[in-house]
Amino acid sequence: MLKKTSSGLILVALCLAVLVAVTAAGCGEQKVDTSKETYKIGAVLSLSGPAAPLGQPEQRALDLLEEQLNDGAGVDGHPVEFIIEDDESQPEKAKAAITKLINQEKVAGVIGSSTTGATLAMAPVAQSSKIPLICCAAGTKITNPVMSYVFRTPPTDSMAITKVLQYLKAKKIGKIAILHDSNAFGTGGADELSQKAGEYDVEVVARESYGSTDTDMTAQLTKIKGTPAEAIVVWGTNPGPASIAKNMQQLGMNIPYVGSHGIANQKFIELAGAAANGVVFPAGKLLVPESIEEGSEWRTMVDDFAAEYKAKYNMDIDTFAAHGYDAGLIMTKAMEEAGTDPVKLRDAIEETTALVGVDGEYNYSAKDHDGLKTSDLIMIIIENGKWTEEKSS
Amino acid sequence: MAEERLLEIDNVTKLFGGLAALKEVSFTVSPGEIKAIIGPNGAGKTTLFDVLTGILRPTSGTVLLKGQGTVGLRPDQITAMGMIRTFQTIKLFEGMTVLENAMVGCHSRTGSGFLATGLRLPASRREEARIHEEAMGVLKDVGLERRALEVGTNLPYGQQRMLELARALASRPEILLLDEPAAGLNQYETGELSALLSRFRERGITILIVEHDMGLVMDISDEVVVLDYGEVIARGAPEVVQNDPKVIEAYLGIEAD
Amino acid sequence: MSDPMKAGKTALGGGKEYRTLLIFAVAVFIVPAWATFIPGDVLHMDIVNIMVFAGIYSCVVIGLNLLVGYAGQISLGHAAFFGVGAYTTAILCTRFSWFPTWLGVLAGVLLAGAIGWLVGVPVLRLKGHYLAMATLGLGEIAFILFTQLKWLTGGTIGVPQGLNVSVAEIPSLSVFGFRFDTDIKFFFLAWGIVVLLMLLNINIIKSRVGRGLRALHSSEVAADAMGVDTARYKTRVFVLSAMFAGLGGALFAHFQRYINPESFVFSVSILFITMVVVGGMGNLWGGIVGVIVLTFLPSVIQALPQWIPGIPESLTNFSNYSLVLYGILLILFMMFMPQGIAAGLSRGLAFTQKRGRRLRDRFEARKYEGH
Amino acid sequence: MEYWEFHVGRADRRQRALLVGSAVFVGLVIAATLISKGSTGFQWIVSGITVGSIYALIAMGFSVIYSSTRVINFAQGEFSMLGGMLMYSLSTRGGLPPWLGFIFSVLIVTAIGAALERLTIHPMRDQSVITIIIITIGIAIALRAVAKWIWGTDPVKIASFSGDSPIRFLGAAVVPQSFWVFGFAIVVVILVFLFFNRTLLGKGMRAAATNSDAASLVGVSSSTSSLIAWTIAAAVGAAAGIVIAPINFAGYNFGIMLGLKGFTAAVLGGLGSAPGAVVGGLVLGVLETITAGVFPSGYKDAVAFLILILVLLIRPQGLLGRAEDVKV
Repeated sequence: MLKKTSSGLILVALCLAVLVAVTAAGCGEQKVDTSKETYKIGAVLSLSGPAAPLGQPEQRALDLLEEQLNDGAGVDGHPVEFIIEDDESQPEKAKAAITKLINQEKVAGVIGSSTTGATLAMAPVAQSSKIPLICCAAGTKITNPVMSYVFRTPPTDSMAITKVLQYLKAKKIGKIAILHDSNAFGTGGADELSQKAGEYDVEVVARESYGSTDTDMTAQLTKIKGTPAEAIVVWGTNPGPASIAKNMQQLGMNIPYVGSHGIANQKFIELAGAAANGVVFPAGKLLVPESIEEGSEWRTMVDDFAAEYKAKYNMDIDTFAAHGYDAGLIMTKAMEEAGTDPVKLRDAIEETTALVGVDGEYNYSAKDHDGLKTSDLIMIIIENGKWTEEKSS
Repeated sequence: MAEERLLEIDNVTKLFGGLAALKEVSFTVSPGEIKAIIGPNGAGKTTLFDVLTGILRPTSGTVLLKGQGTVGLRPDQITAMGMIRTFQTIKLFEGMTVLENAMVGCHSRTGSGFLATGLRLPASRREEARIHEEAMGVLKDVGLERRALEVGTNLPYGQQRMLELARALASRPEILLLDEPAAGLNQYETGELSALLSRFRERGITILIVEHDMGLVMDISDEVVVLDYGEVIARGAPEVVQNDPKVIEAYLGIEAD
Repeated sequence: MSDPMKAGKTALGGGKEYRTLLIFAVAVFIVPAWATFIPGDVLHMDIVNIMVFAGIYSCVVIGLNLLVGYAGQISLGHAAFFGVGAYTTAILCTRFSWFPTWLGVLAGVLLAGAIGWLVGVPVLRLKGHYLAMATLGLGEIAFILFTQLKWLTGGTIGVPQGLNVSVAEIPSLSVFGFRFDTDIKFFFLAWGIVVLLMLLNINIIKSRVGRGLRALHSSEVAADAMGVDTARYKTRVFVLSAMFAGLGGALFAHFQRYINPESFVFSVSILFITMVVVGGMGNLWGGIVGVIVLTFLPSVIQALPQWIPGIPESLTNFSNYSLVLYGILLILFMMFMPQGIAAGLSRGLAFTQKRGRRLRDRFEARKYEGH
Repeated sequence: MEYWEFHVGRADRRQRALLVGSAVFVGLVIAATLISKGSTGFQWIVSGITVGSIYALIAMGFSVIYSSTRVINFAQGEFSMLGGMLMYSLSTRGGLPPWLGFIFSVLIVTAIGAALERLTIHPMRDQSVITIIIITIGIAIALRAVAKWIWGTDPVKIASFSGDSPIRFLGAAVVPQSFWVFGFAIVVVILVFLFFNRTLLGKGMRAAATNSDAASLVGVSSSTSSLIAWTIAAAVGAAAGIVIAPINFAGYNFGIMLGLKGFTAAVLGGLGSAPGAVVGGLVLGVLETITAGVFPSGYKDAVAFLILILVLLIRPQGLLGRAEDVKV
């Protein structure tokens, strides 16, 4: 019994250590104090769980924006606060979080969530509570059909798919095999690819899937090898696509590898190593800033954001940080016009035009809650472990 | 008594791997009799009980209870036919009171299911009351009625044995299989047990008993069957068997081991 | 104790348990009242909303406790039945907009039970870890089917967006025209059902069937020998627990109003079984206690930093550390209350009430022994 | 409490016939695959063996702890995860030579495993197995969270031991790391098997699981036995994590999948049997790749689990598991 008590005490001590570490880590930050009422904006992001790699940069971007605004003029002179909740990558947690933000924190608008599933769970709440929601998820279903209170910042999966199909058509590739993650992102992408392929004279000759945690896709690849596919389109997020690149190298498959925007990160290059070379994927221009016209407002925006993000976190920006930043930007810009009345705020968001964010230029309308266009995307090719724009598209 | 047979065991063989735990065992038990099975450790006595009660399936041979074959039936079906057993190592139900243990014994004669008990239908409530009454009755028989609400496994050892007996009795068996009921009992308790078994016989319950306590065996049994290495090596009245050279050898052989 | 005949009868009727249930019911239904008195930013959580989830999970866990705690059979795949209940009513009520929601719930319960029977009959022949493995496999298969049968379940996108239906949400549950469309209404519905399930549970446990199950748990061989048809009992209790899980799932669908396969993954099955064990296996109240503790624990941990005076507001993001604490607390619960929190609580209560004096005496005695 | 009581085996002729039958069936499936699909089918089997070796290594850890304590350690996958991540920090990032990184990573995880046993499992040795299993779930959650805290959420890569250029034979291609994994699995199974069947300590530990009196006769208390088992399991797990990381990558949440597949392989092969762990792992791996090749790949795990359940129904103690006769 004594033994148990002492081990228990050690564990309790560990708990306390964790708490103290947390407290210590948080010290030394101060907030600007102004006499004006603070504008509260809610955010539901996937800070833990499988979608954490999406939610965390989004959170960092929002923190950065909050700091920038409060160090400057705020929103119309008001200090601003992003109240960020973690949905643990689960739809039910996301729904509970947005309910809480609306009912208890009385936020004027909400940003989030990071994944399509969580956003689909939140959207009806926002709609019925008449609180504008700007999400950072790319699933086509979110804004199709348009719900009046639901907006988004990232280029949609549809845009990425269109971009890929345009690229294939330009390259005169007529037969493709699809290999996709069996999760929502992969399945949704594969469905839409197969649906739209015909419009671009592309035929899907094979469609295979793999589990998000699978380590070996040679079985699917050998199946594809036996088909007349001229290119393989891989729709998934790390680490699956990296395993596929390696497996293709192993099997000596030389057909072009076209990825999704899910591999638009350095991690893919790191994981796939040499096998990453030659892989082509659609992504926002911000990843290759040189692709944006020098001196343009957009280019400045991207360069500044990248610099400040680097200064604050010592990290490079990625697309998710951009989505989060833009969502915050659109929301606060609209607040400058409309204040905190949710209905007016919604109208202001819908009227947003020519707002330059990191992802591109946002133009919302009653029919279009996506904001961006397919032309805001480019195809990127990995050469010697570096991204360059694949111009031939 | 006429050639009436309650239990007929015919040529029962049980192989474990290549080893024969029972070899062509045959004998019968008549209604009202107390029959003892003795034999050295590992002679196959408990295996025989397992076969009789449906826990093990014999490799070959038949068992007839009241003229009906029991091989292939489930243990609970055999219990419902009127044959119930106790265990060599006491198997009281953990966390249950003395009374609840005895109540489980009534299981084979009652029938309320999930729906009836879950909704507390009148029939189920009546049945519960009856079970309660009967369980208290058998506890009284073995002298445990005052301890009805204690947890069964907390009783002293001797009383746990009695409770096992009461639990079996609650099923109103025609034939009771007792696996070393006197093991671990002191002399006084063994005496009580002996008296109890005689009372059971007066009520018309047939008893098949595996026992090491020779005093008890000689005291109560009408006939003795001796098993050794899975085979019946002798049978007959207690006094006769006691002096059978084969039996003495079997026991001595073990001791010399 | 003076008259066991009489005392026996009251214990049998489960008088004590029914009294506790009554107190419990009253306590639960005034939760929303006191929850409104606690300002949201202090607890940093929406108590009523969390309680609704706790109620829904309780349905599953009460049934699972019957299976695991009383009958001694493990299941690592109950998220599957939870999912079957949820999908059944979700699909029926979105595909056919005229379909009465209460009938959808009923269909979910029955289908979960039917599937429980179909898989239970063969699988329950297995024991221990092998049964655990088989049920785990069934859970995984169910999850894959939820994901892959796109025409039926809407695939990974879920219901209703993944289906070609006109409704934007799973309709809220309505019974005789009364719609349970707010958290608070649903709270009363869910916990009302929990109270009814507990009543059913107590009735079963305190009866012939309950004794059979407990006997089976203690020793299958002895239960068999006493005339308990163990195979049938195992199947029946498995079916019952599947139906409870299906009911929970159906409620989940109508509360959440959007479902996708992620809510029915392997880790959810593990969460259910953890709730049973942390609360107290084979303890009547264990299931509910486990659910409440483990549903609130993450939120409480999240809120912890705010209770530390002077902590900067920027530290509301606690997600990394919170899971470390969650894991350690789970270990501590099991170490100091291995019989479950419910048993630990009742023992603690009895300890302070009755045995305080005895403990003091014993302590005194030990002091003298030491000399 | 006989909560996790093991199967009362009645391995009679019928079951043995079924076992032979299923072995023949597996053989036929493999043969049919080879004949109908030729080199493609051969590639599936070769890939399956690689994947299966990974599962087998994890299964070994389950087996070691199970055979000496009857506990299923749900944190087993996390040991491998930690091994891989530490290797990344020490060698890939920290610049230690790989062999040194390997040794240090294994040592650290082994120490963690031993410490966890003393801290959380040892004090609970008299409690029911399910209680301890829930504790291992708690350990898994905490380890995962700590790993996420330290290393973040992105998966990382560890360089292959001997390059990435594939080796081709009979129309199939294999990466060199596969040989490392397979070879390592074989070495580990032999060592574990010898330990448990040829050394006094190992035999005593096995005995400690079923009968602590018998075990103490050979001088092994169930307490020491549990400590040694956890130490070995942590070491095997960590080493496995490092060897498989070049194929598998490593990431804070990879332990979940590894644990799940490893547990499945261990049960399939027969809990507590080291050769069973390897057979179970290989069968599961080959099954997965063949089903991924033959069926729509989305259903491959479902088919694999279905076959697993069928195997268990025919042979409830796993392929190589010994039916343990519980005396009535």
